[in-house]
Amino acid sequence: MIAHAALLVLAIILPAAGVVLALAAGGRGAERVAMAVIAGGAAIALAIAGTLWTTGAPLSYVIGGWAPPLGIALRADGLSAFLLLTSALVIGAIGLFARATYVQPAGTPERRAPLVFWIMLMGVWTGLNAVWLAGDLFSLYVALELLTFSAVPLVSLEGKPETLAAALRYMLFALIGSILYLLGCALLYGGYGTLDIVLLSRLARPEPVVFVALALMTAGLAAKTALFPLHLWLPPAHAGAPAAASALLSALVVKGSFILTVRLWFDALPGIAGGGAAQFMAALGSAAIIVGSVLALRQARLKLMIAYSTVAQIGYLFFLFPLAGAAGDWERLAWTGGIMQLVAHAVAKAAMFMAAGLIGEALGHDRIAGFAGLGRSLPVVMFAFGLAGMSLMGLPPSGGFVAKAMLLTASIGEGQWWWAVVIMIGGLLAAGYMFRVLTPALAGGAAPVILAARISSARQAIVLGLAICALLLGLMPLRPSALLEVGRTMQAAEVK
Amino acid sequence: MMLVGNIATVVLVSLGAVFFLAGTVGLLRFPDSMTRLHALTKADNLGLGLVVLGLLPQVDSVPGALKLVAVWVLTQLAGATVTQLVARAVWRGGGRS
Amino acid sequence: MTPATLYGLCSAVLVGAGLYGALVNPQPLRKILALNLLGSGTFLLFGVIARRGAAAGLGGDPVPQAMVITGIVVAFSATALAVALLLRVYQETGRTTLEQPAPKDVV
Amino acid sequence: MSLAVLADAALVLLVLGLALWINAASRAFPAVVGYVAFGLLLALAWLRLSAGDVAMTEAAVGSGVTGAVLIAASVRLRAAETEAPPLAAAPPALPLRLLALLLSGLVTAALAGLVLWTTGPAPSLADQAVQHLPGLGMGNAVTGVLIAYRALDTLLEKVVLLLALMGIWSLAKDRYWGGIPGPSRIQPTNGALILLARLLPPIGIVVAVYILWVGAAEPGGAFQGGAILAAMWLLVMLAGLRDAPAISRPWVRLCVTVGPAAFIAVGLTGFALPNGFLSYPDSIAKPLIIAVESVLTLSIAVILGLLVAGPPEQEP
Repeated sequence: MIAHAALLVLAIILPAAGVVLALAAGGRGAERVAMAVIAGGAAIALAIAGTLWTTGAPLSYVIGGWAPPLGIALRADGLSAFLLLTSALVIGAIGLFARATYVQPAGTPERRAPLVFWIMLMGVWTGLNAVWLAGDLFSLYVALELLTFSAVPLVSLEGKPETLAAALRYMLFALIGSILYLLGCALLYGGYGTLDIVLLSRLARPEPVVFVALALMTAGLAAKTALFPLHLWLPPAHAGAPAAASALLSALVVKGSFILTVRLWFDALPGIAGGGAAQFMAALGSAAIIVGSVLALRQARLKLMIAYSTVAQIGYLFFLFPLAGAAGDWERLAWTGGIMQLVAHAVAKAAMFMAAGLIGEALGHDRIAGFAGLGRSLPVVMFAFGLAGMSLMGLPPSGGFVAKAMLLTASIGEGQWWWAVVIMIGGLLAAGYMFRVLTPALAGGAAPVILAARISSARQAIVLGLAICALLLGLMPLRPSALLEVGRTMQAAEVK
Repeated sequence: MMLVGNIATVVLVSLGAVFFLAGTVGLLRFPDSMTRLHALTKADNLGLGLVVLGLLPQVDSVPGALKLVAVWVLTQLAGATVTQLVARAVWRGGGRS
Repeated sequence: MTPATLYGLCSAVLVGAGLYGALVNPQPLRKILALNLLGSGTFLLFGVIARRGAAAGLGGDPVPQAMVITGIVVAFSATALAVALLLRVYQETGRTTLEQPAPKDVV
Repeated sequence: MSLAVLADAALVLLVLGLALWINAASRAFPAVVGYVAFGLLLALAWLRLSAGDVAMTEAAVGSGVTGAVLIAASVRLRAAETEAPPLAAAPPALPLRLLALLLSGLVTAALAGLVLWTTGPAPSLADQAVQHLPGLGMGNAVTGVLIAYRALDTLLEKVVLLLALMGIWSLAKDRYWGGIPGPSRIQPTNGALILLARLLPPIGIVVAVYILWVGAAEPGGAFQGGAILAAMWLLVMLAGLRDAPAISRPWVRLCVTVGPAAFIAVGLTGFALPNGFLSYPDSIAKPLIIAVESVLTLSIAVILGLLVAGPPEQEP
């Protein structure tokens, strides 16, 4: 078992070593290192998920033999396994997709953008895997900072004035967020003398220090997750980044701080926040769905539309707080549904941003008004875009459908029907903004658009492949996932 | 011996404090940058020097004493340079503060 | 009042002042300064907690102290990156505001 | 009220007054200078809280190197300060300011309440931290936490530093990539500064090595030592004796990565030991840790210096 647990270390250290090596090697070396890390990282994620699947037990690894509270433990439960697999899949696809853009031709002086992109890609992955696996709230703070420091340069990678301003605004939001989170860490350490998640869950009692800490940390993480009304930084940042980076930011980076919120509410401080707080979170999520979707409907540019759609789709995740729990059939269904929404959105949104990138390259612009007849010129890309859109709308059979159906069923089953109403309105609005793009593009009569550039079929295939993955997630049965339940011990006891 | 050391400490450190006080008053009250710099450097040079000298009897090891003296020397070095820089900037700016 | 409590109150006020400055001050450089105040207040709270946890012959619990050292370094890196971004924004646009250009692209 | 409490109260008042002034000052440059002084006063506060390691880090990094970055920025942005909106930003409307005031007031009140509420001794890991120190050959518990008990955080923080450096470099214009950071500083400057830049570095290097070495037993360590080395380097650059190196130089890449790489390598060899990743063999724990810290100090110094120097602004 020790050998398997060591995989948790490697999942974090491999991309971290990639960052160091790529910087040392420079030039063409960076891409080679990144490709090796992508291959290795995927294997590690599969091995960890496989181990959890076969043994049905969570993994943990104590760093340096120093057991918590003095030391740090890494832990992988079913949720970590889902997230490791999702990030490996999405980062793999983005990496392959980006090879055409971030080329370092042989024998030429080192170029800026490729080196930065490949290093930041691995930086994001280090941060994500650390968020998925770290069992200590302060290590999670460092992990969050890894995400911020690698995400911000990706936003401003092209160096255009508006993206530089967007990156600065993102940075300031993220900094306030992480300091508030750190403030909560200080309070919790002062209260209980540990920041280990498992130990905290045993020690924490509903008392003022915990309430204040949880409120500060949740607020800080919400700013990083771009939860309404702290979403203002997201659309310009995600829309301004180059396509591969947008995909990474929208699909995965915002999920890091969200999962940390989940770890706080469900794992570290279970049962501390009352029902009212959970309803409040979901209410903000609902507002995000409505406001984000309406703004997405009004955008003239495709990438901004997709970015606003991210604001909306993040909103669904916050239904986890009132609906999911360790005990009860509906609660378990909502848990699977919420996490499936995260996974499905990650895969679909990455595909969608990459499709938008290809459309932008082919047309030389991404104004939706100029899309008439695009379906004939770029059939594969538009097909992939449509498939990914199905997931956002929640049409069957897609990952988004499964997720939203589970959340909807759970909310009715738990007698919180009002969230079901929001989920349905959100689906309709998503259909609205998707069809605004698809209808002109697929209109029969229009003549094919003249393309400014040719798009390689390999890149189209990557986007299509990812979109198909989003669809295949829809084949998942509509019941709580066994893998996701691994490690949720309290609930296992409840069931028996 | 102890007593002599303690008395020396009290006297020297108090004297140093007086110089610091005078320097601070000068910094606040003097009319222009040059005279203010003059006041500050007095606090640095003499004030800190006296404080360090006064603390020496209280140190029980030679390395400890050397560290104290090093503090004074380094402050002198940095203070003199910074004063030079500020004075030059003021000079270039036409003598205004 | 023990010194630890005194510095604890100090950290509370620093956090409030930093938060207010970061939210209200329109100049990005001043926002960055205010964030550093906010950070300093947070670190000081760790220090107070460490002081209250003095044991085993140590003046304070070394674990939160070590966390502060890590935190100061991260805060410095953040300041350096944010400042570099700000300078580049100024270089490109001659502006030091975070306002987006008016959204002309809305239908 | 004892004399010590009086001194503490005076220090706290000074710190708070300075903080409020930094927020309120009408111009950036004096506010930044105030922040440097604030950092030094805070270092005193850290000493009063019996945290010598933190005090050194705060003085060197929190006040010193951060101050260098902020002062340089405020000088370059000085022209922008006289601009009116829309070139400069306007303050938010009064209701928003009041909301912000309410929010920050609430946070302060909550924190102050908690500080006053919990007066007893806090839970502490000091005992455990001290108990295992002899096995590491260490005397300084903070170094023990940073390099052993919570070594993973320290390692990831090194990656954060590298990413920050890469992020700053990424802000270079494409034609300057691989070039020299910052505007050229080599020019006939002040004789006094040049003298200082020639006199101080040898002393600084000795002090840095001492602080790194003593960090095993007393306050000090890789970060504090690295920050001092970086300061010496910055002084030399500031005096115009040397420009920052072009970022494409192989030795630059080597210096910034060798520390993190060595740390990761030593961590991985831990897999061969019973306690696994990032554990140190009992017999050679201390020399191994000192070796890792020495290499880290070099990398930290170069990274800090380059973070201050900024993105390349001259062609390679």
